[in-house]
Amino acid sequence: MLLIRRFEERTAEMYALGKIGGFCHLYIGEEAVAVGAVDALQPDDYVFSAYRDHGHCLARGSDPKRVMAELFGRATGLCKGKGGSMHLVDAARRFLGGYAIVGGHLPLAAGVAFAVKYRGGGQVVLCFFGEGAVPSGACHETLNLAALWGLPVLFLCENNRYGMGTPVERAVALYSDVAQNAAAYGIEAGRVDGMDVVAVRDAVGKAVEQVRTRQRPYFLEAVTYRFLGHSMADPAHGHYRTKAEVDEAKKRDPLLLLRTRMLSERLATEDDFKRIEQEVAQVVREAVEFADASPVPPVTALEDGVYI
Amino acid sequence: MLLIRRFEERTAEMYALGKIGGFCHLYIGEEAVAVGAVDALQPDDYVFSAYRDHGHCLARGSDPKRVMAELFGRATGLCKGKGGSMHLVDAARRFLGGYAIVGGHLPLAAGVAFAVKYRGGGQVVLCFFGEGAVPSGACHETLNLAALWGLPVLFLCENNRYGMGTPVERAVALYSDVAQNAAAYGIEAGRVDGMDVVAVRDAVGKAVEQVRTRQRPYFLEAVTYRFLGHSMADPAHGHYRTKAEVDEAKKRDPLLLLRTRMLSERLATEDDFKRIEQEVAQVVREAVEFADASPVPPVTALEDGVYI
Amino acid sequence: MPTKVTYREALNQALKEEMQRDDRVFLIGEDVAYYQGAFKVSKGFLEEFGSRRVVDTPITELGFTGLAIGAAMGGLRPVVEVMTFNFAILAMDQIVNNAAKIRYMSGGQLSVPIVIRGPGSAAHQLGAQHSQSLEAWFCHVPGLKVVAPATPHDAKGLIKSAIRDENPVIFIEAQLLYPMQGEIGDGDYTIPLGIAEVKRAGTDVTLIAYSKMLLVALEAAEKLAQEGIQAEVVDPRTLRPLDLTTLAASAKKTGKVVIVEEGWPFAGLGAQIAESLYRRVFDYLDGPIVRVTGRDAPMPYARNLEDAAIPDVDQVVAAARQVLYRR
Amino acid sequence: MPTKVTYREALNQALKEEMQRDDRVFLIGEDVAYYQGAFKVSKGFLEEFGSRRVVDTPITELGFTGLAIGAAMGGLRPVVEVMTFNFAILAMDQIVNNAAKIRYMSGGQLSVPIVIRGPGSAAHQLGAQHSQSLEAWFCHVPGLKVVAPATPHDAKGLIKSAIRDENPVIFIEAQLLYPMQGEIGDGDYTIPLGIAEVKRAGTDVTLIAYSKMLLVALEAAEKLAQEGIQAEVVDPRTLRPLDLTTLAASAKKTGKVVIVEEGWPFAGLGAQIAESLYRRVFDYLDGPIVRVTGRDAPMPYARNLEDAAIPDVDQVVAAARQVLYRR
Ligand SMILES: Cc1ncc(C[n+]2csc(CCOP(=O)(O)OP(=O)(O)O)c2C)c(N)n1
Ligand SMILES: Cc1ncc(C[n+]2csc(CCOP(=O)(O)OP(=O)(O)O)c2C)c(N)n1
Ligand SMILES: [Mg+2]
Ligand SMILES: [Mg+2]
Repeated sequence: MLLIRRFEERTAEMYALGKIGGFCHLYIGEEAVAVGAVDALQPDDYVFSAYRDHGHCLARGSDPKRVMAELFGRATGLCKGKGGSMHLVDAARRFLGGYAIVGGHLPLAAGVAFAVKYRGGGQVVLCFFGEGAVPSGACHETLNLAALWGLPVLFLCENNRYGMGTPVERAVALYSDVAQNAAAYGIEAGRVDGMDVVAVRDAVGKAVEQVRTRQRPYFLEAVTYRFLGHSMADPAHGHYRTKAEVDEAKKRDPLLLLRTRMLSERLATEDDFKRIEQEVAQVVREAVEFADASPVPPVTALEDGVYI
Repeated sequence: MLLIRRFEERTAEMYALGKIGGFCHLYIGEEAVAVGAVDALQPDDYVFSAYRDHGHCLARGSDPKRVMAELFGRATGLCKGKGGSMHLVDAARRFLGGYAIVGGHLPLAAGVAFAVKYRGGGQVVLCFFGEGAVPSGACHETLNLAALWGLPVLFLCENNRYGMGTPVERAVALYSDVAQNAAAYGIEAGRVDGMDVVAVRDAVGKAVEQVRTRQRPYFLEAVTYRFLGHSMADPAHGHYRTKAEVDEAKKRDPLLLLRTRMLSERLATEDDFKRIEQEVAQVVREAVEFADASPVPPVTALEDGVYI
Repeated sequence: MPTKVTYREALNQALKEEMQRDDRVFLIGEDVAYYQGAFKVSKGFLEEFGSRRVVDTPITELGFTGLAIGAAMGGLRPVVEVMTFNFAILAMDQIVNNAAKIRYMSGGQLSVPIVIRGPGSAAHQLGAQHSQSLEAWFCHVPGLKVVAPATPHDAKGLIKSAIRDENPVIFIEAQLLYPMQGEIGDGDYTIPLGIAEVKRAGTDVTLIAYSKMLLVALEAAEKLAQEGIQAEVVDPRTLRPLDLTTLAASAKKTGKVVIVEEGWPFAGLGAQIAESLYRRVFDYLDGPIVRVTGRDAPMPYARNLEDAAIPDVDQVVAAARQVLYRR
Repeated sequence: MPTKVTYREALNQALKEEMQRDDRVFLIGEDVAYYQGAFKVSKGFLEEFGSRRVVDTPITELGFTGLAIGAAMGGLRPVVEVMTFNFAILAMDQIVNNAAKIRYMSGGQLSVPIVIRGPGSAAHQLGAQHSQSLEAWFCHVPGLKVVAPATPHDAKGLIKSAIRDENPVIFIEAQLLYPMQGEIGDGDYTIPLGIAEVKRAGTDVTLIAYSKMLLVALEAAEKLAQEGIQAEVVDPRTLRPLDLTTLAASAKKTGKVVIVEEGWPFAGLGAQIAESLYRRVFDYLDGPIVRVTGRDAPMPYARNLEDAAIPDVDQVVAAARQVLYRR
């Protein structure tokens, strides 16, 4: 989590310096969801994410250097600079992306689950998406197919209460219980505190276990909050939410919660945290240096890789 | 109902004679739904249908002559021969169509309801669709919008158990309770025996009343059955259902049910039925004669009316 | 010894052979299993391959097309049957933003070997929402290949290549072609994507046409022959990538070109074919290329209007005369 | 006295004035109300018009676009803001099968006066799924009108005409144009749809460009002027119906044509513009028309690749030289 936090903070700085461009959606505040969830997976399980994907990619173990290089648009990036912030892919880690059309990756995740089942494999597909995707046709068509065909996919809804400037109450008719959307398909559903990384790991662990053994989808809502703006172009609180609300949410910063807990349960000392902080700083520094030193992709490669 | 039945039977004959072309989806067996439902409306309410729309159009009071002329592709048809079987429109009767993309007209119906509400009108929009449309994204996106914004629209799902050759069990995850799909949006829902025209009228009457007064959508499932093939190109029972099943369903023919009931409750005599049968025969005969005698549209008009 | 089969049968054979050859190949779409396909292309498939590999779907084009794209990413080789291409519009986002781009966006890490097939264009009196020729849309998109065979032989050879291709392929058939008969090659042959074919040799004028319109062009060529005009009829077969070499060679030879397409005129594929030829062989052209296209209107239902809206033999003959005798 | 405003402000003014003028006009889309639009085009609208007329939607493009089409059938005049036109792909079925066809299919009984607007084309490094120029798709469809203004003045005058039009209008803006300044006309003026404008008079070569690419073409014309070449720059402004008369007049005069578009080359709109001109003024053209287009690939993220993928001034200058000096 700390790596993601510090990585994202540096990402913001690099964006401000013009080293990173485009839409850039930071994950700060939501780290516990990705970290807790991915921790519950096997290495050969699959992961899908939307466009707020740096955290998921790092949680899955991708090399921070190559992630940062991708954000810089360099040839050494995960996708050779062709994907960018919203389209990180690390196939070796079965992190299959990184998609920028809200709801558009849910069918893909179900499709990989279909392939797993078709081949008789035992893997699970974990699919992250925002609560903004819940009313989309793509989401509902996918839930129905996954339920009908018993596909091993865990739909993990990161409910950070807003889709850009629109609160969930004005987007989802039954906003107080997003999981109702899964009930319409007979899909088992649950909810977890997305600020508590241990709770997330436990809930996802159980859900993944069910998905794997019963070969049925599962829908988990993780209640979380984004501390910054929707993207780098958006102030931390705009017309659509108050500073007070953001400050209130920050009191449950997932890093803070974990730290307090670990200290109180004596799982770690202040010194441990200092050391980790230093290690992470080092990793992030190296990532930026690597990215900055990397070459841009050759312009001659522009049309390469459209087709095989 | 009898008019629709006889009209459709003649339509089948005319199709066999090559007077009518294209896809042609007959409504035989399902008449009680359209007739009962439309009877519960006010003249200034709106009606939408899918491509199996002859029955709804006739139930709404459209001139059988102009309906048949449209099926014949004549200039005197409701749509001047440009719409055809799947796109009947009779704006004067607020019958707004006739759409051939499964699920595609649901947003339109909600939109008219939006306009009604915007203008402060008291009309209701009645939207017919098959159970095949229920899993579609169009349906779910519309249900969510209608619920969120409190739109005066009655979603009337004609569950005839099949979408072409696919039984509802293989299309809708929670097939045994299609209305669950509405529950996910907090939309009130009900179910009615779609073979019983009186039951349909009562159920729709109540639903429409609620929609009108509470300004909230309602979802009604009418359980019905189509006696013929999906379209004229499809045998009455194919690989996907048995003759026995069709025969069984025919025992609850809506015309038969109503007749039995009216006779037993002495609401009508055998003579009444004979008279009605003759009147209807006359109307249908005139419709065919009118259509047959009507001119085809002028070829010069081909590109007319694309734009205003 | 070549056998005569229908276009439908050719597809049926090819799909069956590919499914026998490779367990990763499966068929998914509305009513492909129990109903054997809306146009019976998958007749007998459920019996032979079972419901694991012949998959009926609900009416959710976006959902199941996207799912099939995911299945391709997951190592399978899906063949998606869209009941007609009109319904593929609902899946356009999945096709364009996912299937076509995933390989490129991922820097080559992922690929999407998928075929999306079904009938395009008009049949008889299906009305405006069911009678559309949308190949120009698909052809616009880098990352897709687009194929539109006109004959049973081409259909069989090309669908096999499409299934074996590592890229997403849009494979456009036609309802009115399904019952058409033709000789096909022996056994397990393939026809490479991206290669046009001269379907009739000629010297006086080049007629370019694909899918259903090829038959119209061939008939027009017969008529023209009776007037002593030798039309060369060229079928691109693959629309993207377009075999400009073959098309240009014919245009250069005759100096006179007619392009026939069923779709709407404005920004139709014929505009691109024409523009490509002008760019390549401008100095060899005796005058402007003439396009024969569908009319610029939604498809009307009435049979007489529909007939008038779709290019016919007489229009193609007239167009040929126009390019021949303009000066 | 003409005032200088941004493209964004011109749209804001025009939409506000139209909403003041006609209660049936309302704005609907994602984040148009509280957020004031993803690109702040509807700044101040919620305060002035309230949530009845400025309607935030869930992320359901098919649903709310279809709903707006229905609202238009029901007597309103919706303006739909798509956050970007990339997302309109999800609503394509509603746009093409309903908005464009309902009037025709109903034999004139119904009409759909709707405007669907938002930014098209690439901004900076938004990646493949967010950087697309899809005007060719919309232009292909009879029943739609398509507008793509390049200047604040045109944006204001054309959006007003679009809103007052009885037909569905696709109105394509550009994220990189929003901050651009320009003089606009006084008060409540309109510019009719379907009329091109010569943005710079010249005699030697015709440059045809629209939307963002107009600015590139105008800059190229300046550069060419330094070499003594007088380029005429023509902006169609409305892409469908295309004002071929104005375009052809310029092409006839100069005999040399370059078409600039940001979208993908194959089956792009430029192919149609070229084909139309060849057909109309073939005998006046000194040589083939040259198109400058986006590259034939999904949009790459890296800035240097993106820059290379989009037409720039140097490419347009080079193309002009090519048509001028080829013989
Ligand atoms: C189909 C589609 N419509 C609109 C957008 C623009 N958009 C990008 S992110 C976003 C909000 C998504 O909210 P949510 O799913 O809750 O994810 P979060 O940003 O909160 O992580 C919108 C509207 C998009 N990318 N795709
Ligand atoms: C989006 C879309 N996909 C496929 C079709 C082809 N199709 C026409 S009718 C039909 C079945 C619809 O079933 P249902 O909604 O239950 O209506 P019913 O025919 O039973 O009245 C299908 C698949 C279509 N018209 N639209
Ligand atoms: Mg959110
Ligand atoms: Mg049904």
